[in-house]
Amino acid sequence: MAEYIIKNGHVFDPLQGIKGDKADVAIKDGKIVKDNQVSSKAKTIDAKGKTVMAGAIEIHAHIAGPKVNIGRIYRPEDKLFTYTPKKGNIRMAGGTSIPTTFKTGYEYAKMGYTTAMEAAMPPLFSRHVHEEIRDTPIIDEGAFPVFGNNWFVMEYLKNNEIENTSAYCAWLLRATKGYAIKLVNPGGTEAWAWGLNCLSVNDPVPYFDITPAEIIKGLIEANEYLGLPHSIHIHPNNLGNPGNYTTTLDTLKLAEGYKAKNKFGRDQVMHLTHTQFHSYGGDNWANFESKSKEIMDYVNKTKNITIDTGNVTLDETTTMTADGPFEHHLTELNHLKWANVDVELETAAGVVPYIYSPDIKVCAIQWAIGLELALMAKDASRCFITTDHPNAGPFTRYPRVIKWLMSAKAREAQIKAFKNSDKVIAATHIAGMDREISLYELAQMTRAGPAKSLGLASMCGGLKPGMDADVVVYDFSPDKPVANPDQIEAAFSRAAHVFKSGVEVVTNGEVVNNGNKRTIWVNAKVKENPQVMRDIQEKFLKYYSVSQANYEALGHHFIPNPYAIEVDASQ
Amino acid sequence: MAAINLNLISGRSIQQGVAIEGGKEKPAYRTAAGIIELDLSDLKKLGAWKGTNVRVTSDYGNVIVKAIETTQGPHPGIGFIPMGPWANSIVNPNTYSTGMPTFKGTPVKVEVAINEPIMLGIELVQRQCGVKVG
Amino acid sequence: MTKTVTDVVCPFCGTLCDDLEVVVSDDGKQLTEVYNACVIGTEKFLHSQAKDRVTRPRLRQEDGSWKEISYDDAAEYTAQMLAKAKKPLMYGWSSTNCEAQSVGHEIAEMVGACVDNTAAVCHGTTLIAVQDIGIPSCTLGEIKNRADRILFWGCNPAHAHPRHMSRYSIYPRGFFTGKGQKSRKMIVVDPRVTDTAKLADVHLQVEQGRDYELLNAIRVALNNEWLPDVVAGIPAQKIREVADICKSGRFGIIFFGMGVTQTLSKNHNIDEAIALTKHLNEFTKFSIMPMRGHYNVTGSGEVLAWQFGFPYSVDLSRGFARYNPGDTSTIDLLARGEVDAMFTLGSDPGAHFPISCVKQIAKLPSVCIDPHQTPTSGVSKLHVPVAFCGVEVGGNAYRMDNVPIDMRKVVDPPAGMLTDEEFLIKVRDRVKQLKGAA
Amino acid sequence: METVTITMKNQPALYLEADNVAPDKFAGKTAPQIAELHVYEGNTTSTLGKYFEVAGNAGATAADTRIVVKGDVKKVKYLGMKMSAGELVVEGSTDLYAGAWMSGGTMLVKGNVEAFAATGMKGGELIIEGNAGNYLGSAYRGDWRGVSGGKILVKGNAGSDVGQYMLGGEIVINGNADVHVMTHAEGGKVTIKGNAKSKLGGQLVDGTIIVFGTIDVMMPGFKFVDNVELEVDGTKAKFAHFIGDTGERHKKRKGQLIYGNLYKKI
Repeated sequence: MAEYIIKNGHVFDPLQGIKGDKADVAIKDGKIVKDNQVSSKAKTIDAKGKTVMAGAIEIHAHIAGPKVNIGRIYRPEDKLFTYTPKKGNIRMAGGTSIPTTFKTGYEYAKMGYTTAMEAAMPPLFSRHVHEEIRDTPIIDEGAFPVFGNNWFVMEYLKNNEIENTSAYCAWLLRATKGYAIKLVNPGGTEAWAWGLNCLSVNDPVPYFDITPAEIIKGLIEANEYLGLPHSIHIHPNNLGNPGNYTTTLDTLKLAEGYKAKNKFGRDQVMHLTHTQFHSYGGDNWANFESKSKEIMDYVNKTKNITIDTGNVTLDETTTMTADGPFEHHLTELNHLKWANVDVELETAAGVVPYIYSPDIKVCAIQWAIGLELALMAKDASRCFITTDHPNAGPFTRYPRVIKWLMSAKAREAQIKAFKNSDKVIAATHIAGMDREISLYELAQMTRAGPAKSLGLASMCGGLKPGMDADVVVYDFSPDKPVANPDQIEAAFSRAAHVFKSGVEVVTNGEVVNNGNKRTIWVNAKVKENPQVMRDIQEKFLKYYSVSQANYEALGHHFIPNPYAIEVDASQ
Repeated sequence: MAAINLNLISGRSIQQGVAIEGGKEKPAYRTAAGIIELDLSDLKKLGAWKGTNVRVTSDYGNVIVKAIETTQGPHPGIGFIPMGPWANSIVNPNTYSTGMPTFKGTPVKVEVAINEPIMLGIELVQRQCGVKVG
Repeated sequence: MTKTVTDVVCPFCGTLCDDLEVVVSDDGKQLTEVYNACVIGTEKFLHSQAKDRVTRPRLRQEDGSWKEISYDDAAEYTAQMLAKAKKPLMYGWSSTNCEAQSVGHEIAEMVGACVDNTAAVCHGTTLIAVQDIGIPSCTLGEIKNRADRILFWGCNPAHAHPRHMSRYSIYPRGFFTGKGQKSRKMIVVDPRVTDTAKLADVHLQVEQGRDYELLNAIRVALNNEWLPDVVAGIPAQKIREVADICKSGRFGIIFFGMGVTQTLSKNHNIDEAIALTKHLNEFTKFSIMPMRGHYNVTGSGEVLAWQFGFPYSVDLSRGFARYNPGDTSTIDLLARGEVDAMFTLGSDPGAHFPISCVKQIAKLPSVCIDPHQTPTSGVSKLHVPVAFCGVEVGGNAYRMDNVPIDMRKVVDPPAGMLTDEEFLIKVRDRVKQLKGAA
Repeated sequence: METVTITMKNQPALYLEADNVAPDKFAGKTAPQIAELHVYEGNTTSTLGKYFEVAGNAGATAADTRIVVKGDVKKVKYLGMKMSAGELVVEGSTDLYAGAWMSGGTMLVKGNVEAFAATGMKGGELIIEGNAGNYLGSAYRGDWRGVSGGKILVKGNAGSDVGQYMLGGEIVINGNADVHVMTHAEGGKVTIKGNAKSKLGGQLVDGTIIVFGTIDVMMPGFKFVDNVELEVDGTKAKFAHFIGDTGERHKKRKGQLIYGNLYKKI
């Protein structure tokens, strides 16, 4: 494997507290090494006047699996006139809001992302998710199976059986090769199977005699019982509705009193995702307003929580979520094509195209809320940038979001461009905010922070010797003043160099290598639990439509290059 | 000779399904799919016995199949040929630019052709395509 | 001595039953018995054991006879044909696993081919409709556990998906459907009194070709609007009754098949059926699902979609992917004379295309990869027999509800035979050389 | 205005994709430069000059450019694609996607066109002296934003699926139209001076269909309102007025549901 030494760049590495100092980064055998550990054959990359960071980490995106693919299938118009042709070994790539797997890998890599988490894996479809992950080049990927509407989980937690819940979670993580415990509209998606919903944490789930609050608390306990690398990862109830910030606060408060128990250096017990969609005031679309302050006041003072933003990028996109009732609600509002998949015993999903128009007041307010969340964050290492791809916008817009966060001038220009500028200003806090996110904070929000939250901090998200050599060089000088904020967007759109596990995959903004991607999953061992095994067997015999023996994602075709993180909760 | 005009549809039958898995070169395939299922009233109009060979003609071609009484009727005015080379010798290939031929709903004429042989599936296609077979 | 392989997946139809038991000889070379499968599935497993099976590639000679050639020569021939063509068509992909499809797509990308699967003559028009209006659907276990209103529209599972009703839709007792068939009302819409229709609570014997009007009429009834006395041969009163039955259920499903996808209006029939489903969600919970035919036509659509963005009829000829049935669809490509080579794998267009299109195939350079002798192999220049997927080799397949199931190998193929994937890898590697790609 | 004449000299073995034959692409170029523009036959890229004789230089802008296409171009696709100004005259018949996604200018085809002419049209004028194929003036697959402006005139007949997802603009067919007219449309107008078959206005949200001749089968979702006198294209006549599709959702204006309209000459 080639050796590299990246010389004289401005290094930003929150893990080591490096804040833009000039330093060299050396790469050998796929790992970062001390700069005296590479031989004289090491290829030198001149990073003078450039920014050097670890590879960025996507903590929440919908990039692989059945609902992403129904999005691709049912939106040929998303591909029209957008294709990049095949070039040598680099595959053809197309799609805008729901790119093909090849384009997904390539676009992440070009922006300097080297690890990504698929945010919602329906367990019954795990083999599909893994086939897509396999075909997504370069980036390491994991996937979060959804648990919040799972019949086993609801039945165990109805009786507060944490040990059984944990054993089941461990079994399902193994069967699906999943990474973390994901909840989407807990209880509400099961209700959707009857066309209903749970809009608060105390709404009973039809038939199952349990509330969302009980599901959430129970899964926090199971997660910490197992000591998983990531905490529970929650999309709470009542997404997207005016006034929903109270449901969000009710959800966050359920984590009070819990402490993280794990060997991965993770501190939080709950990760709240796409917070923008859950920070709404008002009680209708006319008096819709930002409640980012109320949410961030709580998040800032509560150390056992991390969040991501879910920034609206003002694009045409394709919304998709396991929150089935929400997507039905959305298609009733915009009358655009609606796909839905209810999944037996487990979950559901919906897909609807959406256009975030700068001419529509609500969209502009959503845009502001997403940015406010990040700008109000006191601890940048607990607030991560996402677009909840593709829900609030495609991930390919990260450079633009970064521009807005790093430049008050860029925000101001956008606010002025809104059709309902005055109304937007009145309903939000954005106009008065002059904070500009620094490169160090950016590295916290996109590297060190998500790595720690995911329990991957010893592997990626930093540049410490011994870590995976995921390194990015941006053609962006921290020394020079930024004359035009568009320079920020340009620099972060196309990295000058990207190394993934020590392989140079991007040079001058172009993909040059398909890399050697891995599938990351968590293998949690628990004490033998015959009751749970019997329950699983019974449910397969009676209620599933596939046999238990055909459920697991196994083998080279699905996970050609696995990276299992071992967790032992058997003691 | 009597002839009747019908609306032809094609589709699956379980016998056709078994036969394609059993081998399309076999006579059993012909027995399963080289047929036209007719309503009893149409058979009477045609003046044909059950099991008579008939010629089915459309704007797109013609084919010899065996006329049998339908078990999935009554459906007067509709003829059913299981999907396969026999039906496809006469279906309407118009896709209306959707990619899909109009496999169901082709106007056809059915007439008795008692002495004409029904070809085997592969043979029927090769003949029409002018494939030289050694 | 024998051994029994359990949880075997049936590679016949889109129902993809995965509870078969197959008895094989101890050395894994012979398959003797099949349990739990329908008659068609049983025949598929047993036929793999036929003594007269073709086991080596065959090239058509000038005099019309076949000459046996090696797999390497067959791969060479195939690679040359594809690499020379300006616009080759690579059709089929529905009776093979996703592994083989992926390799095929690599080849297609290198040679600038059109790639299409059997949806072209099956549920392609469904996909067009889904693109126009979406699709609220669910997995088959949801039907089993919850559904109390079952509509079969233009499909005949008693013949085409023989175990569908017993495994998923009508007879099983699920979590909320403990009384099995008695928990459900069954409605069948078909111009014939099919064996499925005979089981129904209500049969609407629709006038052939007027499904679009009838579907529309049910929606008009849902809106309590005026209706003509008779629509598509069905009295208005009956239409309103059916609308009420649908509304009054807790969880309904429309299954539909070729009766609507291949009939006049085609995609519009499905479009209106989906619109009806969406409409019914204003009253109760309703889903809709195509009765996919080939066991892995769904998988072909999935793999094409994540790799190229479109589920079928994909034209890669210009180095990027384009899609527009009517232009890039197999039937139109053949009928219009748009392609100059024909590659078929995992399908039998010779039997299932209108004869005018088959004549076109016969005129082109052509390769047919199929374990069986078929009308397609009968008109192709090269026939490459391969192992039976799902019997002699495993691999991933997608059920009609998009659920992926990893198939099992139960018995060895005859000595020396390659699988689809193995043969395609040979072709791919040769095409790479010919095209000068690294 | 400058005229460029391209004349087919070497027929393609398969079909030719000539999306570069549009005033926008020719503008500012000399005849030799135009001959260097790319055309595609299957996976093979070559130049316009290989297939066509090119005579005359283009104007400085699209608006100043007139293209005349001569010879047999029945196997040429995408003529006039995305044109925004200027003129394009096809002396004979042409293939798929004539004038697709055009937004301005005038395209005249003296013969027939095949399917997908004026797909996604935004403006300008397309005149077809012969017959049009299927999907005339419709949306691209999956797009709910169909033809939003411009005018299409067909002197002969049109195929199926005229004006699917139409939002605005106007289509006039002097002859007959096949099944499905203005499916899913939310605006615009289609006039059929000859006969229509069936399935007109299915899922119509808003917009207008006018039929001078017969309609084989009406959609059940259209209900008779009254007889009205209309002047269409200079012809004054009595029409039966239907509204629909009553099975479909409709927008409300001032508390009133707004339906699509179908007028049939009595």
